[in-house]
Amino acid sequence: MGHELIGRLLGWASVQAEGGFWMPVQGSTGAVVVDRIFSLVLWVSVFFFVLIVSLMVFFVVRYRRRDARDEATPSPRHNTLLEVTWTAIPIVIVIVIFVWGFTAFLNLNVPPANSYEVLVTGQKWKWLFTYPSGHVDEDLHVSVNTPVSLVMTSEDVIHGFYVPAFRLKRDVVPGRYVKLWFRAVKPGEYQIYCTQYCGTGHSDMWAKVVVHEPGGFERWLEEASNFLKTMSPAQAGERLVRTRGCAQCHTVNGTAGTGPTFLSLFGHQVALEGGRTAPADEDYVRESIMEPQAKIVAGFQPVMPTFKGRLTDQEVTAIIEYLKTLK
Amino acid sequence: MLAENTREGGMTGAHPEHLAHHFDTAEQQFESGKLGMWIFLATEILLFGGLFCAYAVYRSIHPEIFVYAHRFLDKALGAINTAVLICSSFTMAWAVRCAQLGRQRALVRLLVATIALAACFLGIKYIEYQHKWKEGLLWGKYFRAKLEQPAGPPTARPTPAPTPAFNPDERSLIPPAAEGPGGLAKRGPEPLLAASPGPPKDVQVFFAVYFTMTGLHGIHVIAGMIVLALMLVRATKGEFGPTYFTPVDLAGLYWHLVDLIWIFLFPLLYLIR
Amino acid sequence: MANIDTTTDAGGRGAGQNALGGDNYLTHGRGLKSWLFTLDHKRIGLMYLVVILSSFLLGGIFAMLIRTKLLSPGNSALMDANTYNQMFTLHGAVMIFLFIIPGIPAALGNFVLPLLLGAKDVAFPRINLLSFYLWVTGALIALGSIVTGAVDTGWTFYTPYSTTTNTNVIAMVAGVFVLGFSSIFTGLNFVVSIHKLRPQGMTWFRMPLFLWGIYGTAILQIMATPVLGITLLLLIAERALGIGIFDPALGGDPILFQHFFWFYSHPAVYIMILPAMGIISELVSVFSRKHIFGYTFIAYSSIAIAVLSFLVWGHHMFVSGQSLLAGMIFSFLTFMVAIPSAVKVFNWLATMYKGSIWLATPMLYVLSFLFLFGIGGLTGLFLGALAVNVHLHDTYFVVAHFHYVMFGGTVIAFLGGLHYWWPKMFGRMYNELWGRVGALLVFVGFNTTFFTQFVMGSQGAPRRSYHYVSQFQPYHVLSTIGAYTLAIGLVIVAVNLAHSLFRGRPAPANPWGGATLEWQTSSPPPHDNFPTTPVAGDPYDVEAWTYDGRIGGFVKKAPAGQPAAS
Amino acid sequence: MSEGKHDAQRGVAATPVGHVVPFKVLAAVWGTLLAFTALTVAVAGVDLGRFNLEIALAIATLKASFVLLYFMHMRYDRPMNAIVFITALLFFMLFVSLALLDSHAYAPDLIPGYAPALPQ
Ligand code: HEA
Ligand code: HEA
Ligand code: HEC
Ligand code: CUA
Ligand SMILES: [Cu+2]
Repeated sequence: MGHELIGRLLGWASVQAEGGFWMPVQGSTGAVVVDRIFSLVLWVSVFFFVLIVSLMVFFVVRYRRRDARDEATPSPRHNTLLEVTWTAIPIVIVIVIFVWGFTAFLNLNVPPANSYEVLVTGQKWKWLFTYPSGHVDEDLHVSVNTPVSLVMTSEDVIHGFYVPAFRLKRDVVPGRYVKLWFRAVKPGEYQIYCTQYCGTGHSDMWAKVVVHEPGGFERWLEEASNFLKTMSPAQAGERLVRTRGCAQCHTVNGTAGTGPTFLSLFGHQVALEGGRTAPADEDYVRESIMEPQAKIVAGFQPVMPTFKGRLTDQEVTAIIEYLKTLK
Repeated sequence: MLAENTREGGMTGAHPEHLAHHFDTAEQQFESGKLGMWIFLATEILLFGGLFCAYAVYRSIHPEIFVYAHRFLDKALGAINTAVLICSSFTMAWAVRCAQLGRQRALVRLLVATIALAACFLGIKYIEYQHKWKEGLLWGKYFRAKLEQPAGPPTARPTPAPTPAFNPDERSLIPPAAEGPGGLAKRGPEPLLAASPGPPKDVQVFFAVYFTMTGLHGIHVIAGMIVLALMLVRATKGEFGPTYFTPVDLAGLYWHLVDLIWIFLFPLLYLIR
Repeated sequence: MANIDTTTDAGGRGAGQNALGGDNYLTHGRGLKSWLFTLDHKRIGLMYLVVILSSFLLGGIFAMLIRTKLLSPGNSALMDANTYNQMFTLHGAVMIFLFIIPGIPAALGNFVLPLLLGAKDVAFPRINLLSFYLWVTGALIALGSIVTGAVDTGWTFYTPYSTTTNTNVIAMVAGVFVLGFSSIFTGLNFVVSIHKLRPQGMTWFRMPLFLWGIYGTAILQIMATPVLGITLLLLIAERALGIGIFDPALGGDPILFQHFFWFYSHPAVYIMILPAMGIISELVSVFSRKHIFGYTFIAYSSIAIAVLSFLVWGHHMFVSGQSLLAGMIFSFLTFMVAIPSAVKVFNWLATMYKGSIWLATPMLYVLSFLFLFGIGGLTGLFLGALAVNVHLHDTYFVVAHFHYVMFGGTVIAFLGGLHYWWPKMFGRMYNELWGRVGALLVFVGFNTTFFTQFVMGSQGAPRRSYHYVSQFQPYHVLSTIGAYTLAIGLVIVAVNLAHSLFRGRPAPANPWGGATLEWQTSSPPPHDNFPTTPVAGDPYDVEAWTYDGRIGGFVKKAPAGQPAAS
Repeated sequence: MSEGKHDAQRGVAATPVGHVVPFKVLAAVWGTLLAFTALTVAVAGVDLGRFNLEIALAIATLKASFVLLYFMHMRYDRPMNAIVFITALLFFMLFVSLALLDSHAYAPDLIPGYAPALPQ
């Protein structure tokens, strides 16, 4: 029992797949490599730490001053050979750690040529994953044992994409594409965090990596891409609002963001810039999405981008259906 | 044993009046002052160093912006200003010499000359700034210039243009949904200097760098003028002489540094090709 | 227990050159004005001590609030997410900029540096006072942000978040800018003092190692702080004027901001640790009654740390989008900068070998330091290894690492130094028993608080998180219990020290047997520090002093040189 | 930095300190600096291929050294002052070169013309 605890403490467990005292589950090929280096450093550290502390305790016990007048036993004030030795040995050790850490890091950064590419977008405070088919999702779905490379960028401030089980982390910087890859080894769900502090919702910026069995991913993608057909229009609309960035500016809880709230918008009169009003019917909403600058809501900046060519007719209809449900 | 200690005299002996109680000799005090000042100058170098670093980074990544934008600066005024500062440095060095030699009247006059030249520098700088202001050649957010070719309002964030200035496919607020990322990860480096006609993008970066560098330098000129004015007041009271001129000397060092920085700013900002 | 009992009144009042009743720097002038306008380094040091410990208390209160919130993973009635974000930002900023960076140099350094030099004052007393008031101004401006919209950027102020958040970043940043100048002037003053005020017997390699530590620190303060200054100015310009140098939306580069920031802030962590290492070097020799082992190596390693620390800032940016090449260079250099620290640790150990080890409170802090800094430093190796850093960056592992080095290293050494020089500063001995109890509680509480965070961090708990997955709750609860223990320990320390001011036994001139010059003047020292110019000998010739039971302190052995300190 | 008032009885003071630079030297330096300024403006007009920046910087450095050595007395001063100054330059160069190296390496990943209309 005690034996096992010590083992876990020292990180033997950390190279096991279920996750140990130190490290979580190993979900990717990279995790195995990282954990090995971690264990090496852990061992080096434990060795030196134990050495130092036991010497310290030994000296304290052995050379404890018993009387105020006690003197030290004469011993040399320096010893160049000794000092050079204990400078040189750590140098060698740290160079080994460095080389190993660096080569592993290189591998973590250079994706294999045949990897499956997903675009990751960070925004306050959610992750969006765009698949090559054009489908946008809030979770990252991948296939087991397939190299996946992520091309990441941010809409606003810096975020940090982190999957502990994959030992994978990278800051997502606005104005820049950042690349990263991994190969998941075990089907299952894994937590994604945001690690670069980004404001109020930073600690809620969670998502999941869903690693599918072989074949499962393709089925999922097929089905998910067809959500317009499989979901009710209102549900699909809700999903579009979440995933296509509308929620970045529009809330559904009545508070105004960059744009007006969607709550009880549909069917009401909207006060426009310049004193006019307009009824919020199907045509108005459609126009607001396709030609946002045509009618500007009073009190707001004309900053909404057009979605012409980026939302299909069907999608807009779904959004409208969704807006109707927000009373 | 006591004799070993050179500071012993200072501890007991009578102190000359302008020698602080914790120094032993005027030499020691003078050298401490100088060393202190040089260390301060070192911090100034690193303070400006940050800006020079920003300059170097943006210039080497976006040479086209710098080549394009520097033409809006007035080379002649810049050159005149360089000459003005060099002259003020000369009068300052001369003033220190006069202080060392105890030439009171010359010292006062030279300090006045230095301050006058500094004012002249600021005057010219003001004219330059005013031009930029009128033409909207300002930094980041306030950049409003009309460049030769209507490249669209340059990235104006405060009042976004009616039609978004950016091409939605190139840079959108939502992921480009219709198409996948299309091999972005394997994309090779693009040529930095796009040979597209017309003004390059992000011209305001140059003006951000220009205004921060010259602005910080300008603040230093003003600070220098204040210091020199203090020296002038003390000089008119006849406080300085061969045995006590450290303040003038130190003020001089500071003033020369201000000149030194301008010597680099001038070619870096005005003389780009 | 060793029978060197300083807790009893061994020598009676006034014994062994206690100057409490007579003329000393505390009584030299009276009234508030004599303090506020003083040019005396000792008084300035004391004023610093008061404001710096107050900042520590303030930062500690923020920390306790953080820890209390973290007891539960979800929303908390104590504070909402925004308040939490402001809380850790203020905690970090107060602890770093107000407390720990000025900490040892400005408070203890100011007090003892001229004494160690046998000088009357620092080179520029007025600049010293100026630097104190700059600190006060900067602190007021920075703390002013609490009422005008407390900052929520984290102490690192990363752009573009810091340029777009709606809290009062300008106030905090302007305050830190002013504090930076305070730090620069302190460093400038100390460098000049060390260069120009050394007594003749004191060559560079006969300088007490604390001075080497301070000197290395001063180099960092002088060369790195201005870069922070310009960074903060640009940040202010960014927010106030929209300059756009760091804002990607205006063509700027947010990664460049990180380079700017860490070019200062990495050396800053050595600004914190170098003086602490200096203190440890002093204490370990005195309380082992042995000459320090390998003086030259320790001295050079301070300078090596100072210089190398400029070359490793990029290790905070391994996953921030820095290039691979830069990552490689910075990782390599990071490992190199660990070497001088290792050298020091081994030399301190060797100093204890065959010594006569006195387990007085300061020595307990030394042992504590070796233990905690060992862990803190060694975990730095995990972070420096590129592939492992990817996993650990911005998790609680990093939080634990830097608390182990900053609290376990610097604060512990600060407390050790404070106890060590306390008798010299105030002429009173604190209660030894309570001193030890405090040290022990701090040690236990600290480890409970932060060791759990290593585990949590390597399990993948991200830092700066208001919400966390409930899997981590046990760790957080344990950590919070530790934090309360730690707080109790620190309160005991503070009460014990405060109590000694009124009830403490009068301190002898040299209660510990130190051989450096400050022990050769009365406790507390007179206004001019030394009645006669002291002679600078070997600062670690502790064997030349012997305990005198009559005065409860140490006196110079008669034949060794001078007659017993008069 | 220096304490106290000027002392009327100079006799008490120690020997004068510091080095007095001859006027001729000062004037010569002044002339040289002006000449170099003219030169650098003139050279900027000529296309020297990719060496324009280098040449402009070389001239500026030369000018700066004159100011340092003579106007700022570095030539006659304690070497320590020069060491301080040079150290500062070295750290500055280190900062610039590592920042440059890194920003160059990641420059290809930048998204050209990125300019979102961020919410204010
Ligand atoms: C007092 C402050 C202090 C000190 C001294 C150190 C010391 C070290 N630090 Fe730490 N560090 C911080 C304060 C400090 N650090 C802070 C505040 C942060 C985070 C800031 C933030 O993000 O908010 C940080 C973050 C940080 C990171 C970035 C983590 C991340 O965000 O991803 C890294 C990475 O390399 C690192 C490494 C090191 C190393 C290698 C040392 C070395 O110098 C340690 C050297 C010491 C030893 C090695 C131990 C003693 C020696 C032995 C016991 C002998 C055996 C030795 C060997 C075999 C080598 N630190
Ligand atoms: C010197 C630096 C320092 C010190 C000492 C501390 C001390 C403590 N810190 Fe902190 N901490 C930081 C610097 C420091 N910290 C920094 C830089 C961050 C990062 C911020 C960021 O992310 O931006 C951080 C972040 C941080 C976090 C992470 C928050 C998050 O990421 O979400 C936590 C959480 O537990 C924490 C806890 C604590 C605790 C419990 C203490 C305790 O040790 C505190 C105990 C102290 C007291 C209780 C005060 C008692 C004082 C007195 C009684 C008077 C003193 C007088 C005498 C002793 C004589 N700190
Ligand atoms: C950059 C922010 C932004 C994004 C992204 C955005 N909008 Fe808007 N939207 C606005 C603003 C600002 C207004 C108000 C000004 C106007 O009418 O143009 C607005 C107005 C509207 C209106 C009219 C609302 C009313 O109260 O009359 C509708 C409907 C609308 N948006 C739908 C959408 C949908 C659907 C999406 C996503 C597919 C979307 N918006 C994405 C900013 C945005
Ligand atoms: Cu997104 Cu933190
Ligand atoms: Cu660091």
